Amino acid sequence: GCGGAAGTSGGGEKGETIKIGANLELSGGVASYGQSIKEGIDLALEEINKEGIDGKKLELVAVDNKSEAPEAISGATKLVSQDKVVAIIGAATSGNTKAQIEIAQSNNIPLLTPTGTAADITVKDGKLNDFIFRTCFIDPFQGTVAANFAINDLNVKTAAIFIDSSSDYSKGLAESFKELFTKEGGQIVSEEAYVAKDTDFRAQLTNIKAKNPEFIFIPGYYEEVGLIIKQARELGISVPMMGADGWDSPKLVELAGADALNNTFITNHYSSGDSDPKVQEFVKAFKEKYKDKSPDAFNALGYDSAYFLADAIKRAGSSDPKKIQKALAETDGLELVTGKMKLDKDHNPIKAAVILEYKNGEQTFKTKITP
Amino acid sequence: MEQLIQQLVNGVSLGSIYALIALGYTMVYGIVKLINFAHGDVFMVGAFIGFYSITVLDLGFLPSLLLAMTTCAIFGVLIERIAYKPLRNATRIAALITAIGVSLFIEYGMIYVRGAQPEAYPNNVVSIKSFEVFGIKISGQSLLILAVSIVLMILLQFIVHKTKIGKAMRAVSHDMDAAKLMGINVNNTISATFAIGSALAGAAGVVFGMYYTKIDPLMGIIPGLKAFVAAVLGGIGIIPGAMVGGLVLGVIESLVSAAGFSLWRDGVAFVVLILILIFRPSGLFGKNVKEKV
Amino acid sequence: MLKVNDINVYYGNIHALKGVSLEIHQGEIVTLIGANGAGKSTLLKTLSGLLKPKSGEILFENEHLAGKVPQLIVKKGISHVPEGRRVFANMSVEENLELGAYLRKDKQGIREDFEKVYQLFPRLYERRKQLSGTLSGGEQQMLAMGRALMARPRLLLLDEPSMGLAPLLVKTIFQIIEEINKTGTTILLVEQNANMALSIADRAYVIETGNIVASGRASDLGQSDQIRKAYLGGH
Amino acid sequence: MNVLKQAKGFWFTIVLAAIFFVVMQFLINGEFLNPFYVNTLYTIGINIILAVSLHLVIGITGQFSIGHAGFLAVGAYVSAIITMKLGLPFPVALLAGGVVAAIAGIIIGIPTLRLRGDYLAIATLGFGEIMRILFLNIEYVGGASGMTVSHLITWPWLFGCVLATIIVIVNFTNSTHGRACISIRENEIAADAMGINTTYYKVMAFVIGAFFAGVAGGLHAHNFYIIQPTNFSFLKSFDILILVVLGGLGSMSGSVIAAVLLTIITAFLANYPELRMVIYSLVLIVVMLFRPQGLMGTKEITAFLKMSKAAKGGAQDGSRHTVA
Amino acid sequence: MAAGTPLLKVENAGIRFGGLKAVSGVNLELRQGELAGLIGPNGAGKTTFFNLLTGVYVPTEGSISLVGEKLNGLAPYKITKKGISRTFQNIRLFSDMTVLDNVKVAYHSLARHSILSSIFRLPSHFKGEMEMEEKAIEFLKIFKLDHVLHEKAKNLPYGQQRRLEIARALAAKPKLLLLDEPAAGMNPQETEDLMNLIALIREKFELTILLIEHDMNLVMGVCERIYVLDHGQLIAEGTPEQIRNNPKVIEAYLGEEVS
Ligand SMILES: Nc1ncnc2c1ncn2[C@@H]1O[C@H](COP(=O)(O)OP(=O)(O)OP(=O)(O)O)[C@@H](O)[C@H]1O
Ligand SMILES: Nc1ncnc2c1ncn2[C@@H]1O[C@H](COP(=O)(O)OP(=O)(O)OP(=O)(O)O)[C@@H](O)[C@H]1O
Ligand SMILES: [Mg+2]
Ligand SMILES: [Mg+2]
Repeated sequence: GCGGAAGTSGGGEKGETIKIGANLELSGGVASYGQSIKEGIDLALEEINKEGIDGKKLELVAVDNKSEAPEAISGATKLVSQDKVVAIIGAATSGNTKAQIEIAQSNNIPLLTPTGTAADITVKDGKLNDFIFRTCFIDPFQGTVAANFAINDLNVKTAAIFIDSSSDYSKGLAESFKELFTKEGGQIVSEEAYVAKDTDFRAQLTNIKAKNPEFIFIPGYYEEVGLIIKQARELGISVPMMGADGWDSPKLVELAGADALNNTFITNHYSSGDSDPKVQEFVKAFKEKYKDKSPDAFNALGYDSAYFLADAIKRAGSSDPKKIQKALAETDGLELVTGKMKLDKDHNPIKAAVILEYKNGEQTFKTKITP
Repeated sequence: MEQLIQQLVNGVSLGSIYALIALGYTMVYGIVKLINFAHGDVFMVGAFIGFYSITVLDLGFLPSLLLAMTTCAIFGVLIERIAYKPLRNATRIAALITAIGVSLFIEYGMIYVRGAQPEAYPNNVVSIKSFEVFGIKISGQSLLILAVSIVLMILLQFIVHKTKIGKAMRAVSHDMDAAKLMGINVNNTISATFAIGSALAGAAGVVFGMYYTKIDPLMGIIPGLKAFVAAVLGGIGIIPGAMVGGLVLGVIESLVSAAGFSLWRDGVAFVVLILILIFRPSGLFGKNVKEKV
Repeated sequence: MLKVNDINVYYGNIHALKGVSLEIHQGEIVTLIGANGAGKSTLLKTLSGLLKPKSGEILFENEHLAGKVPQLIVKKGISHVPEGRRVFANMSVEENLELGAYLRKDKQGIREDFEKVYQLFPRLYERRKQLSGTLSGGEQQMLAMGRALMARPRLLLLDEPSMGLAPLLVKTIFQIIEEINKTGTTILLVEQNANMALSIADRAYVIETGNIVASGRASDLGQSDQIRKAYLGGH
Repeated sequence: MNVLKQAKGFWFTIVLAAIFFVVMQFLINGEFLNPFYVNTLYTIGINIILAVSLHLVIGITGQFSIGHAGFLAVGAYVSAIITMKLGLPFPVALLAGGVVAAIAGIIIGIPTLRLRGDYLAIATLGFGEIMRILFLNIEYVGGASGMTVSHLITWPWLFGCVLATIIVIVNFTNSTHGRACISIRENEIAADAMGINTTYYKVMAFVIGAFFAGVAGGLHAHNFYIIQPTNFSFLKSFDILILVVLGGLGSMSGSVIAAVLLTIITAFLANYPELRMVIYSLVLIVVMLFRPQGLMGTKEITAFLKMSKAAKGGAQDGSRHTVA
Repeated sequence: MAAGTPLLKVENAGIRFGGLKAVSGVNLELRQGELAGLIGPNGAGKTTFFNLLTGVYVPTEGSISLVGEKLNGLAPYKITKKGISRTFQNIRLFSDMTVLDNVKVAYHSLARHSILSSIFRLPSHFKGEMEMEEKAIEFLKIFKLDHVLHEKAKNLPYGQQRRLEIARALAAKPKLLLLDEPAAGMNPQETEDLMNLIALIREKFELTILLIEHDMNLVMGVCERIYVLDHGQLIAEGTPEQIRNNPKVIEAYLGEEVS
């Protein structure tokens, strides 16, 4: 045989390293997300490896999935069967994460997605995928928080929703927002959609404007949202707009412009302006390593995923994937940049959310909501 | 009604961006008969050069534009010399594959060098006021883009049809050996074609950056494809055709989005494209010249 | 005027010209006859720079031309009317002629030559706005010759100019060739129509599978039984 | 006689294929191949089917189609619906994927195949995109987030499909019908003048190609756990086109070889995540610069076998010898 | 065929390209077994006339019928099946196919085995293919091309390419064969061989032939009847002798004296 069917658990030849895999979108359509996550992971591992875990260093084996499910599968099988990693971090999108679930499950290798928010990643048809974990919120939570905020704090009655329909994340948030918002007596007057990588949103925005909503919910990623906000303001739409953690990036301010961003809000795991020392340390370290670049949500979640995993390996006291899986599931009260982490029975993190408002290009803290 | 007109205005401004990219595309395409898939990526490179010259070199709009155009012209010529020239006598489809390779190389070379994250053009480089006519918002920038594309179209049309180098280009496009026998330097002519086409792509990149703000290493793929579609829709190699093709494409997309079918947008655009080609197999402006038997 | 010394030309492994030598003097019409595939067109293409000889030399007015690019050779005064016309199909007759004068800068002279060409070929004048791709075979041949003349060549290389032409036109073309020659242009004529070619030429070369097998005064070759049998038909 | 020789070669190939099949089956069952290799093997198989089916359209019939991913998508979704939603067996799904893709081939082929060259290319590209957008908008198949599909692919099914594709296309090509297609590629006007119904054969080649692309779609869906519209964009069509051209236009063995090599290269490049696309693109450029005619040119691998035989003094049958 | 019905009957046929009347008002009848020539100055519309007969262009006026059957508007391949085949002024062989395959393509319309039988290699496939191959080889023998059966068409010398094109056209079993300048680019010796070949095949296959040619030796030597086109119109028809002395033809086409 060509494979070589050596040891079952990680370790590699040297014995003092533990191999973990990263299966990320490093090229293809959403390369920027995958690369951001990897930056976060790299930084975290650098810090962790200063001391190591019980003297062992974590070694990252990264594969690129080209933002495609088939490649994600090929990458996952490679990580599992060739590189013998003890766990995999990835992928950035829900779809590419789902593609790997079978492989992780059948090989008993924990799979930890930093940003795969779709609800059915960890639980499918009421059955728990016991080796699958995530660091991010699940979709419904942020949508609910946003709807509450719109009705109670902004006192709006009518809203428009503008969805990235190529994204599970966006659709999931919109769904839960809509549900709560209408339940509470609000009215959705307009629903428009776009697809990732679009650059011109004027047609849809013109439609939205014609319906005169008091509020627009835009659960999308900063790359498009920045342009949407800019173009909306250009078309004379001045109502408040709101989104979620997908907005969180210093790039958003550059794309939309600080003026246009006034009167917009996001829900997020944390605020990079948070005085919490954990957060400040992270921001400082990140800027040091990456040429003064401010971290975005993908960087933070990638960073946290690595710590999440490292913590579990440490508690497991072993590099046996099954033990790591158990430790991951038992995570409770772990302090991370994106909040205090506790996993519920469905392997979804229970974290507090904050609401931030953009004022002259700065995120300012509004409220904190604990689930 | 007012909304419909607003949507048409939106469509025209989107279309003029497509047209701007398609002009350079169709020129190279018409003359070298190469589907230069890297055109979209030269466009991307132009956008980045513009960006860096504005932010890092602190240049104004015009100098940045010129710098981007010159660099792209040189870049285009280099690409041609290295990757396409050796394939002049090979099948067109072989050159197409190389073009795809070059396109991937530029995209991922760029990502390797600077990462895949987007960059945002500064907002304050040129400020042109938007204005309102009968309740219709018209952005000054989009008007400018439309004007620029029309001027460039006329200029290109003039170059290709009336000037000596243009005639040489057309001669080369039809029969390279015969062109050589006229004393035409084929290599230089093709280089000139690539230089002009790529300079236009570079200009389009800067303008795109100004207008849409966001640029990233993969930004050329979709506009590149749209420009290809616009060029074919108008009739391959026909310069006014590319312009009209781009505008038609933009207007269709806007209207489809406006009708609430934004997700079907590209689908509808392609359906219209196929229908047009069925009734006009050589594009809107192409003469359906039957091969003389 | 032109001296070719022992040139060898290959297409890949195919040895198309095997040590060909010939000479053309100022003011002559020299014809080159030979069967299909003998290498006639190859020789012309080598002279005009479309092909590069592997060895041997080409001297045009004592300048070395072997391996030079066509552009330079055209500038030196050699024009080549290629086999199969090769007109620029999607350009008008007029534009084709303009391209013939591509390297020239003298506007006045160019205008005069336009007149001359239209005089030689009135049909082209009638069709000057038509796309040349839709011209008939004969019209295209006229255009190809007219186009070459626009460069004011001193040596004109003609590759089968009578191919596919009506008898009347063949005669006309040959008359035109003689006329062109009288105005001082030296001509190297490749022809299948060997009878006609020999009748207007001063000297002739016979080429067979890449070798020159005979040469001499055109009238003498026309008398040779061997040549008659091989190239001039049994009549 | 040529025809008889063909028949002999045919059976010889079948026997070789059977041996290969048994050996691989043994390696997989015995777990001598780790899952990564098995997965790569399956991907190779799927790519071979795609490349060979497009080869029939572009390489043999000369129709420049770059919408092959559209048929792949149709096959993938239809087969996934059959197994996942209707609960029917996998073979039925494969067949249905192929059949529906073939029908799509007829529908798109009849109007567009009148177009020539790049106009045809852009129309087929448009078709591929339309298919993708269609699936993107159908919530029944999951819209953008796609559809999760069970992993039902097995070596025998994969191998069977690859073999069937190759045999059908080789047999088609080496018959009067294949010659009709080639004559269209060579000179459509002359083919027409020789009594070939060019439209019929263009559509026929297109439909057969679509059928097998659809089958490949079925295998694809049941190998990769999830299908999403983004997997079937025009870039995927380009990937398939690259296989065909890199192998050598008109050479089926070339398509197969290119599919094998390029899949292996891609899998291998996973070790260099940051540079893989850069290296991949350089490979493309360099191969095309040094072998513009593709790896095999227009020749089949059998021509090389024959040539080596000829060198040993056997019958000469190659196509290389020029009469002076 | 009923006596008296002409094989080919062209009534008032014509076509215009934009403003240009390339062919107009042509009336022409060919009897079974006739060998006729079509001559005329360059650009007279001869090739265009062939294109009308073979369906490459659809006539904008008039009608064309073969054995009483109207051909107007039929697709070229259908016209070929009805019995007209042709060669081209600029050779159009299937250049990357072998000599044998070139001829086999022309036999295609006679094939009776279906695509399915070929795919599944049913006996009918082998039978059909064998038959085709035998016929094609036999055929190529007549044209003395059997020694280059497996040569690619593009590698043949020019003269053989011309012959192959004629062979291919004949293999489609035409009633009427159209030859467009078959002797173009041949030297006098080769032209003479071609003349003999044309005469031979007409006998052997009981063909009707219409040929375009500028070589008057050939035309006057083999044709029984000659039609003259000028500016798209028939200006004369008759025996070689009549044509040779027709002042209109001399003026438009032949020039003063002809050997
Ligand atoms: N591009 C080419 N590639 C390979 N071989 C070629 C090429 N062009 C010509 N040849 C070969 O070179 C030889 C000479 O060809 P050339 O065209 O010079 O003949 P010719 O005398 O002009 O014939 P013709 O009367 O047919 O024009 C022939 O054997 C021909 O097959
Ligand atoms: N597709 C076309 N579009 C426009 N004009 C055409 C077209 N085809 C032919 N013509 C014109 O019709 C006239 C007749 O052309 P045709 O090719 O039939 O001439 P011909 O008699 O065969 O001449 P030759 O002997 O030179 O081959 C020419 O003037 C030509 O320019
Ligand atoms: Mg020649
Ligand atoms: Mg003709």
